[in-house]
Amino acid sequence: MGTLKKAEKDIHPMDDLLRMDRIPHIWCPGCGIGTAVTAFAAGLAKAEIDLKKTCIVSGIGCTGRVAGYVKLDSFHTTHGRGIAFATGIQVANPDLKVIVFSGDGDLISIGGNHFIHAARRNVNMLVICINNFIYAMTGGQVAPTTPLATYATTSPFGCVEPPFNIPYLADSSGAVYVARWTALHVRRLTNSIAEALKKPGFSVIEVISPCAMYYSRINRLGDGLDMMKFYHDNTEIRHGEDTKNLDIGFQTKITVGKFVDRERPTYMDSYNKWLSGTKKD
Amino acid sequence: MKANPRDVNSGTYYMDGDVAAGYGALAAGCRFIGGYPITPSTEAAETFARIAPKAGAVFIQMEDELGSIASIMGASWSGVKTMTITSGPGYSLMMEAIGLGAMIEAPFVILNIQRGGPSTGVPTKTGQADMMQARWGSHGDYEVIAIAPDSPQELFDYTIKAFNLAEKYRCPVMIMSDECVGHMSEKVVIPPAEEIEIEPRRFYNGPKEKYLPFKPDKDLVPKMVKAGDGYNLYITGLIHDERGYPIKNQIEKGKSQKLPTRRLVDKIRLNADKIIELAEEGMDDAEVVVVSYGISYRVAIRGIEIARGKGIKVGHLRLITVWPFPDKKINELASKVKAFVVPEINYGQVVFEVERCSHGQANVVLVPHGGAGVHDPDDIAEAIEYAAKEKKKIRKVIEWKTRLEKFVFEGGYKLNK
Amino acid sequence: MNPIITAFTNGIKKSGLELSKVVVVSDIPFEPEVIKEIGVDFFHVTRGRAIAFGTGLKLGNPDLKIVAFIGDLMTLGGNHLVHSGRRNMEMLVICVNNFVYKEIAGTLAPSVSPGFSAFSTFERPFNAPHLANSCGAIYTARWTAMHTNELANSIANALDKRGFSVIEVLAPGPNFYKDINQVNYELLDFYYKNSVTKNNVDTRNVEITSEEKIVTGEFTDKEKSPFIDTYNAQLGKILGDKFIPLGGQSGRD
Amino acid sequence: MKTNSKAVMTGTHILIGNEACIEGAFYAGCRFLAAYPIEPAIETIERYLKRSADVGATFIQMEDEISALAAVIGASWTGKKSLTVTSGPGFSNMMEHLGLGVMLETPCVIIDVQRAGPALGIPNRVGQADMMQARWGSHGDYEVITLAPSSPQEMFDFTIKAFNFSEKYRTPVIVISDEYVAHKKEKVIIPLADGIKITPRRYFKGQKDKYLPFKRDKDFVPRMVDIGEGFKFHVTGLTHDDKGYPIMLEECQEYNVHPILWKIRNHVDEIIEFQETGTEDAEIVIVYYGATSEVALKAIKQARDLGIKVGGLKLDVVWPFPDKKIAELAEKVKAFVVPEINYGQIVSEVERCSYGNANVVFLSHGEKGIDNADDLVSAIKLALKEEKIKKGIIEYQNQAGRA
Repeated sequence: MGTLKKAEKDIHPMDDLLRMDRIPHIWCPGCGIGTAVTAFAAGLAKAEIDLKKTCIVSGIGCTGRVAGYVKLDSFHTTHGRGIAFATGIQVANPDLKVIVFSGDGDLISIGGNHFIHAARRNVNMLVICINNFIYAMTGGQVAPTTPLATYATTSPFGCVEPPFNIPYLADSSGAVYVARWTALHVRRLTNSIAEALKKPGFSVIEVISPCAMYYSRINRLGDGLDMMKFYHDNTEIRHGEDTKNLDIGFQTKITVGKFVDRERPTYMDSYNKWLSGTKKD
Repeated sequence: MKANPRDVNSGTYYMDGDVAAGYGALAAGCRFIGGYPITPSTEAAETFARIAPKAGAVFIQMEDELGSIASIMGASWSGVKTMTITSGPGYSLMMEAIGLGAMIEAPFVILNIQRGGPSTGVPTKTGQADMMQARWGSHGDYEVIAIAPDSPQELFDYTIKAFNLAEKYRCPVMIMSDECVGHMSEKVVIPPAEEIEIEPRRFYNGPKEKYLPFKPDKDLVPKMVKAGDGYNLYITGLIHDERGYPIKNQIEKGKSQKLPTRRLVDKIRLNADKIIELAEEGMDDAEVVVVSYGISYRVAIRGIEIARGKGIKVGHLRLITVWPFPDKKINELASKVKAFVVPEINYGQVVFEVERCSHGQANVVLVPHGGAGVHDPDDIAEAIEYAAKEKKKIRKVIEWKTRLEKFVFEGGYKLNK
Repeated sequence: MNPIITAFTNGIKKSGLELSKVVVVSDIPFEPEVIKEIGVDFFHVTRGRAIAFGTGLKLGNPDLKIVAFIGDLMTLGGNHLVHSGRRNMEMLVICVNNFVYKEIAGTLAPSVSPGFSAFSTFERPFNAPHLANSCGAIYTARWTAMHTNELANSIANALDKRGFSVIEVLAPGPNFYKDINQVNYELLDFYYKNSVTKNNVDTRNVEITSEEKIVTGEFTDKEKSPFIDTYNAQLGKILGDKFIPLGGQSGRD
Repeated sequence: MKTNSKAVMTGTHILIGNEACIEGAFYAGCRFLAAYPIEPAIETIERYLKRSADVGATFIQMEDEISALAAVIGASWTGKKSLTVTSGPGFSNMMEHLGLGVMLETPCVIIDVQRAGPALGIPNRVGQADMMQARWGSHGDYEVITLAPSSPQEMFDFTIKAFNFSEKYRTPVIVISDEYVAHKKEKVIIPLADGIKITPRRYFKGQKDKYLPFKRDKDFVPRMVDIGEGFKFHVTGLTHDDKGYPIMLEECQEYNVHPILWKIRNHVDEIIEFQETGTEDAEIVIVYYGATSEVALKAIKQARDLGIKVGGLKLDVVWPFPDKKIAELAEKVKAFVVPEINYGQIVSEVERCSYGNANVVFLSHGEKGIDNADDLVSAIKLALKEEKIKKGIIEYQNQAGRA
């Protein structure tokens, strides 16, 4: 998307979904975030929801910049608090559909508490979590998703902490829709986003994305294309797989698919039920 | 006590300020850093993570800044020297815990590499706008020590000093550096271990059953023990007595009750003269004094040069420790000079303290800068010139209109090209 | 005395640990007399930060045995809980669950407004053992405060293990957070009678709902390398002789 | 008692400060509260919940105070007037988002019911030690408006004022109350629904594609829109231009942050409010706010009975600080006496603004109980005795002395 000429820009099919006046974007060559944003834009179009009533919230980080490129009411907030911010929007105006689009460090590390609590409450929002196994914006620090023994600048002798299995965490906290794709699975990711957008409740889509600048460079895994090839050869689609079997190690096989799709009353459902109860008293 | 040779990577280096701070922490005997990545401070954490394991020290990247600071306080009470590394937004998250640190008198150091604020602001560029936050950011009354280094060498030296002060006064010590100093590469000389003076922890040596965790010595600082040594400690963040037991609620009618928290502020206020470190230059016949700290100090040097070239007698006072504030020194100077000029990379913070301490005897001129850059020395020079000429006593901080401000708001600057 | 503290005291005694090496970190104030009587070190820290504080204590001195009491039902401190579970930081977390669950308690429930309980009454509470288990805790259990013996045994078992252990204790009290001695015994008895012990069941099935009995028991009990061991092994592997392991005497001043 | 709407309970009530505060919020049109319960602010949440179904207001109990303020800022952008309540420890946790509120220029109100600190302090004991934190607690440069009520009636009035200020200047506004005022039970008069002017949100009314979220009016305040109206705007906590797009340059930093300060600094005269008692002929002026107001009035009366000419200056709006007023008084009076339930916060501002023209006597009030005026009267006597102007604050200490 970075080098579109003016004439091409005018006819770009995502013109009305992306802020073309902000292009070129900040992401490095080989990064998967742009692909995920494209899939998101396509998913938005496919879901045929009222875009006026849709807004997007991001935290801080490379993925945190997504909100700035999507042409919806968009908020770029503080580190880790995207979900909390979105909760406020959703509860104050339940007609809105909120998407939280952020990275693993933002959502799972500093924002971990809001993640599990929003899942527990089942607040109506879609969380798209780009997982690149590292803090990229600050220069390649270890993340809670960094696989064991993997190198990062703050784990110069190999990561010593087991990584989070994000689908399992989301599932056990109470999310109603959990899926995982890689930046390679664009079509399936698009479909998944379109599906999750229509689902009431707390939905989580994890997108495994290459970070050619830090994760691949520090661990000598080649460039973005090499990572895409790796995803091609080492991913397995297993819908409905038990979320506890979805751990990712260093360059191990990655299981992708839609794992959880269930019904639970959303926060606003329970709230309104409780409210009508108190009114009777 | 001297530093442990194992901790000191002696030699002459060309390194940036953040890295120097990492080396300084280890040399000071730091054994634990709990941190969380934030631009522009990460290099300090990365350095420590790289050099610590060879010295038996540990770096852990916590889940957030709230966790980082809570963990270093725990480590501090387990008997080791500790530090955390952050920048503005992370610093704001640490505010509650800084109060806890003051209350349980855990010695620890916070390295704050300031950036442009407020909120996310300009992450990759400099600022000096957390200065008042360092002093007032947590709820309740407490006092802290804050140091503002101006070069990578000082980030090494004053990191060690910060640890020493923390151990001596058992209070949170802040190193209020900024992105410019943190990312500035210069020569850094790490001296041999025997030349580095280290303040050991004030451990209690008496009989176990007689130990009172908050019974102060003469200088109002109590002695410490390690958790797990059988002292049956009771340490709480509630207001507590000498035993550490919480004080019960309301004051009984008619009875006088002094809260023990008074000591937390007194131990710094009454020892302020021992803590404060200043540097001054050209003060003898000065008409105008420039008060500066951190990176602004180095920019001000050039500004003063220009002003002196025009024949103005300018003195330069550098605040190495910004908190506790040198009230007496400013007051004393105020009676001698015409005006103070305070360049800082914010829209007025420490300048209000200078105004307060000058007691209306001298004018106070602020040369502001919003951050994401440093002053134009010409602005400082012009402000000095103005201050030297102004005969009226002006009853407020005079905010100097900088070239940047004129350019942005009057010069037809276009943001959206 | 509060039954949880009784159970805790008994549990520590049963575990045979050296008491001076046990450090309790809590965000609920304990009575100083109780701590003196048990004979451990005690830290009362800001709300929700007990686990993070304990992490620092443990890494500062790996010989310590850390017990963290969290009284806010993982609200403020939820993040520290999940991440310490992931790291398998060696400590025992006793999670005191004081929520007032109207549906279960039926007529017995005090008419407490939602603001008082840890969660608004209409919100679904966490399935704490399952959350802990999914984050990597090696030991999870749930008891009511009335299960004094079982709780004591459970605490002893957990203290015996090296890794992140979580025990949820159901102890209804309107504002437990404020004062550990505020216990509603009537409600406690109701909880006790409405519970059923099922050891080793899948933690997915132990959610507290209004329809079914509360499942108590020891649910998870597995072995996993604790953080300090993983740390020492990994850095030892890469750095060899240059590495000074954590917990080795040489590494400490 | 008559009520003309469910939100506005017009009439005379006996309420505690915390309850009055919520009534004020409803009166001002607040319909969203996100909070985490904390002593001594709990009654606010209870009151809100009790009335929320009738008023049609939303409440969410968040997992911590960090998320509470984040949610409030989010909710404010949906067009609802939003509020959060807390006390010292929670207020400290909110510091980062106070900065976000400033940067996004989001109207919202924070109620801080101060308790004794630092750290956990004493949860249900009065304190006034968050005063400087309210002004300086977040990183970076910003200005806040802070109101300090001294009675339940003022809790009601000032909360409304706070909402009005926040809408007028598009900024977070803090109502800094304390345990004493929050739990004091007194008569509160609630006027008719149209009795107090409510400032509406400054909405943008132009064409949708012309909307710039940070394009400032003449008074430096930009206009707002709601989420979900199709404006497709972007806002960020990064330094940004009129469009809300980040630009990492010092010119933009100047362009963005300086006007945020100007919108308060250039309107201080419209914002600042204070009440004077007998300052016309006063030799000594007590500067007070919040919980110490009652005892200050008592001391003024006692001292006047002794023949000392004492006046009082009650700060209704503490931030921005009334620099000019203090400087003006300093030239007339001999000394200021500042009683505060802390170890010296606002007193240093009084010192700053007196420019060496008057002595400043500080009293750390409360050792003999909050309503005991003895120490304050003694402090007044001390101030009267001092002939020369001292360099620095004079602290009055009773016999107990320093710890």
